[in-house]
Amino acid sequence: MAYPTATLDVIGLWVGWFLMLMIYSYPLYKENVAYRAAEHMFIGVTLAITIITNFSNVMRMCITPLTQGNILMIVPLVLGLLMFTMLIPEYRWLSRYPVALLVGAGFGLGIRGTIKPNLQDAIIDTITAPTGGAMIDWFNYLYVAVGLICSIMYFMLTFEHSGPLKAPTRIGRLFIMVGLGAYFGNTVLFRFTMLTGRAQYFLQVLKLIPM
Amino acid sequence: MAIIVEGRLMTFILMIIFFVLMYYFMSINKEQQYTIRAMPALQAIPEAVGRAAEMGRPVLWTPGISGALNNSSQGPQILAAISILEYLTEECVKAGVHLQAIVPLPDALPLIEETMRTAYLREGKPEEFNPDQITFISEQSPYLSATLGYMQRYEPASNIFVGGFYYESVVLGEAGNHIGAMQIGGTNNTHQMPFLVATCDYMLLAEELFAAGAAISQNRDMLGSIKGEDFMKVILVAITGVGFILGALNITIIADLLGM
Amino acid sequence: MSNVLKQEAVYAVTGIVTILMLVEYFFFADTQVWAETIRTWAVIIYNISLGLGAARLLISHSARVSKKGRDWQFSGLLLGLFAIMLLTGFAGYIMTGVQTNNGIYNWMFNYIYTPLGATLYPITGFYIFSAAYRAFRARNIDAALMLIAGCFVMLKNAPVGEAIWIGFATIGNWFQFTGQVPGMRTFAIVGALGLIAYGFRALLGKERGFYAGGGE
Amino acid sequence: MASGHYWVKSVDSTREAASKMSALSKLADIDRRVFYWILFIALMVPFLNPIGFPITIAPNTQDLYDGITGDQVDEGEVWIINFGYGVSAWSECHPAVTVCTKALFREGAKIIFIGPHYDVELTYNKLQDTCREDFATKEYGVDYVFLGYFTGGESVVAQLASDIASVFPQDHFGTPIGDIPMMDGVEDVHDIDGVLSSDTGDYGGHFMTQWQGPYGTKLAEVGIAMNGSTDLPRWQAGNFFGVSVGSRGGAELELLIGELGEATTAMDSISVSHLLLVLAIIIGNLGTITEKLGGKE
Repeated sequence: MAYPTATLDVIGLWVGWFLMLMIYSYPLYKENVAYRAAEHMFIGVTLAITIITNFSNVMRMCITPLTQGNILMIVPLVLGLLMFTMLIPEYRWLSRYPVALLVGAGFGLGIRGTIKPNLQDAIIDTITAPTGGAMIDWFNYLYVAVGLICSIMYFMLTFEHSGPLKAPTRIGRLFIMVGLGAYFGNTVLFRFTMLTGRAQYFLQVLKLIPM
Repeated sequence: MAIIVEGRLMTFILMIIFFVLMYYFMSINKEQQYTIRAMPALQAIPEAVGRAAEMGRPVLWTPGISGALNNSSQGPQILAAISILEYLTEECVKAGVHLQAIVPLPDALPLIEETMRTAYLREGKPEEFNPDQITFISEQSPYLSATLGYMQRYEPASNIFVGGFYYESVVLGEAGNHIGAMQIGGTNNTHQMPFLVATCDYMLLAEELFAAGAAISQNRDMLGSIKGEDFMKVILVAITGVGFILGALNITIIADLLGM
Repeated sequence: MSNVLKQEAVYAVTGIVTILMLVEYFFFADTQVWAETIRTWAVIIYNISLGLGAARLLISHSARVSKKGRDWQFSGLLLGLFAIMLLTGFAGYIMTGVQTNNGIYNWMFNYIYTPLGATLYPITGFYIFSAAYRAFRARNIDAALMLIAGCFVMLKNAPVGEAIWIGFATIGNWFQFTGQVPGMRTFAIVGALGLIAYGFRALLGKERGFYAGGGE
Repeated sequence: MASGHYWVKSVDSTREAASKMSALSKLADIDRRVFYWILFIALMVPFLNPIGFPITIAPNTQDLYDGITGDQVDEGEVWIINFGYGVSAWSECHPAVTVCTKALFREGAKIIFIGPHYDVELTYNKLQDTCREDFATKEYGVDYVFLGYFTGGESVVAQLASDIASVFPQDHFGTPIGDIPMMDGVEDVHDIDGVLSSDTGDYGGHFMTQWQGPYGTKLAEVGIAMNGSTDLPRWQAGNFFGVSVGSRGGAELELLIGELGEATTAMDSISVSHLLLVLAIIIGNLGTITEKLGGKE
């Protein structure tokens, strides 16, 4: 993308650049008036965008089908409006119904969706032995199985981590720490890449590097 | 024609076994109380509230950006966080500490408000509850910026970060450290656990988040379900152990069965 | 009666919807219209629920402005920009069906909303730096393992790691592909068990805090 | 304050009486803002003076590339590319999505673009820019279509599997889906040959649970590096046929397709920042070790 030439776009680019500095004044210095202004601007603008987007979603998914004769769409409309009874003390309890439907859908999808990938596939992958004869593959096979068993034992909540459980749970905790460290290390790349993008933008707006 | 859809039979069997186990431990030996391993993160909640009372500062509770309640992975985490919120609110009411909730979840607002209101009512101080104790902010980044701003402007003595966190976890955790807050974290989002572990004093990892409600209440039936969970773990450990040995011998019966 | 409507019936709705989702999955190979309808309802309700949050937020900031409370000027800024964005967006939406078909809305979206969003997320880059600096300390064997795994993966991810020593890539890959697997899978497994158990307890009306202490 | 359970948090410098520490143990508690300034400046330097470290290809990236090129993709196949990232993550996800789009177009595949972020249109426009030459040879509505924004998370992903038109009755520009030639006969999961989800969140996971798991749809992930630890086991388990991890994955894909771009440029900054962090960690540990050995006065 080339550096903009239209006046409004150039102004916009600089507005964005200053907003970035206003936000970064928080970590680089401390909370201050500039940050507070940017924070409130962001909240206001985003709320408006979200309202319009959600409104158009409701129109598209509910009102339009309703006007086209899909009478069932009256149900989510009424349930959705029941949410607002939260603002009326005597009828506050009615807001539980739309929430109940959402929660039910969440639990249903959660229970049915979590067993296969998180239990079955995870264990199948753990107990599928390597096909080649390389020593490292067999070591990894052993490492993952032992690590998984010990780490699961660490999460035994109604058994004391003593006696026969003492050693495996202690080892399990070490496996967990390795996992957390690797996670952490992997995430650093992502976070730095994004900050790199901002550093690049900082220079681009100043025309120190091409856009 | 099979009743259960092909490829989902073992999922169904595992689910039923799990339900039966939980129900069994909830139903038997009604007079016997189960015990659950102490969770330092929960034990630390009164300390966190007490600290706020001593310092005359608020306590901040926030459930992360999570997702909608009908989101299969985030919805249950929000509910688990609300279970903790009830206990936290009661402790705050008892100690006369201001509790502030910053929430980016519009659909969970009724639950959160009702939970806090009920806790105030239960402690006999319904008039002290103010709906402004719950701040709603839409979307993730504005929510983060508002929470950061709140932290430095009001310097809460303790931060309770429990729920479905995403990228905000490390920012909130570090900003909390910057103001010297005591912090309790908890999430089932594996990709955020390292950051809450790194920045919080106490953590509820994965299953511990869901078990917190049972641990707080010490309700026998709820603890019975945790007992059932533990036996399910024993079964899974056994399957893994046997499967591992058979796998090494090139016998794949366990893996085949699990894949049914 | 009122207790039935206020509590039991609410649990029943949750339970029925949960069971319907499970029945659809286990007993029907393809998605069912009735289940899909419920999911669509859920999405619509979620979309409408934003109105409740928005009302709360706007009432709170309006009160702050009218009472000239703490930071009221910023609340005014928030309300002002909100109003401009909302009006221009709705103008575009009503006239053309797409909110972006309005110059002012588009300009504010592209040059206020987008840069702020693009700035907030990368702020994590700063905080992850200091989090790693403080957390990666070899105070005990647990923390040392976290430090070692983290550093090897970091040096594997950055091309400079391989340039310094090729072993960083090899060992870092091992941590990423194998070393972290037991911990990762354990979280997945116990998290799944916890989620299912929580759902089970909630459906039985046992979970404290759920629907405001329904288990009490 | 005890931290007996988990485990690694240390006290923050700004609240400590650093003046009472020895010089070395002060290293353990440098004010974070010092690092922030150094980091932000250090990230800029390679853009002004590129270094050019060599890059090797990870097997998960190779699998992804192989899965969208050669025999793996037939002409006329319909793929979905999900922009599960906003403008803030362009630097992380967009280079890889650019390469994937180029590769699929060059194999003759048709692409449906969708996204769950408000700024999805900006991302789509950016892709038009970064794949300018490939889009120039394709026709909108025939070879590709932009259905636009969707919301509702996993529920909507499940709904997409059963009826695409119920989620997207029209494309982003308001054209009814029935009037788009490419969408003729493309109704549900069975009409889609593959999905590439590029995420800062977990839409890849949603597609796995709702598409790949139940229907066996070919699925690959262009994830942010943070999601690598979640995505890679899914690749190992066969749920994803390939995974690109962060900007590094993007740089590898640029190398594979032979057209170096933004990710390759950013890799130098990544190297410098990672090196800086490792140095900071070493300095912090020097301080901690000094304290342990009694260096603290």
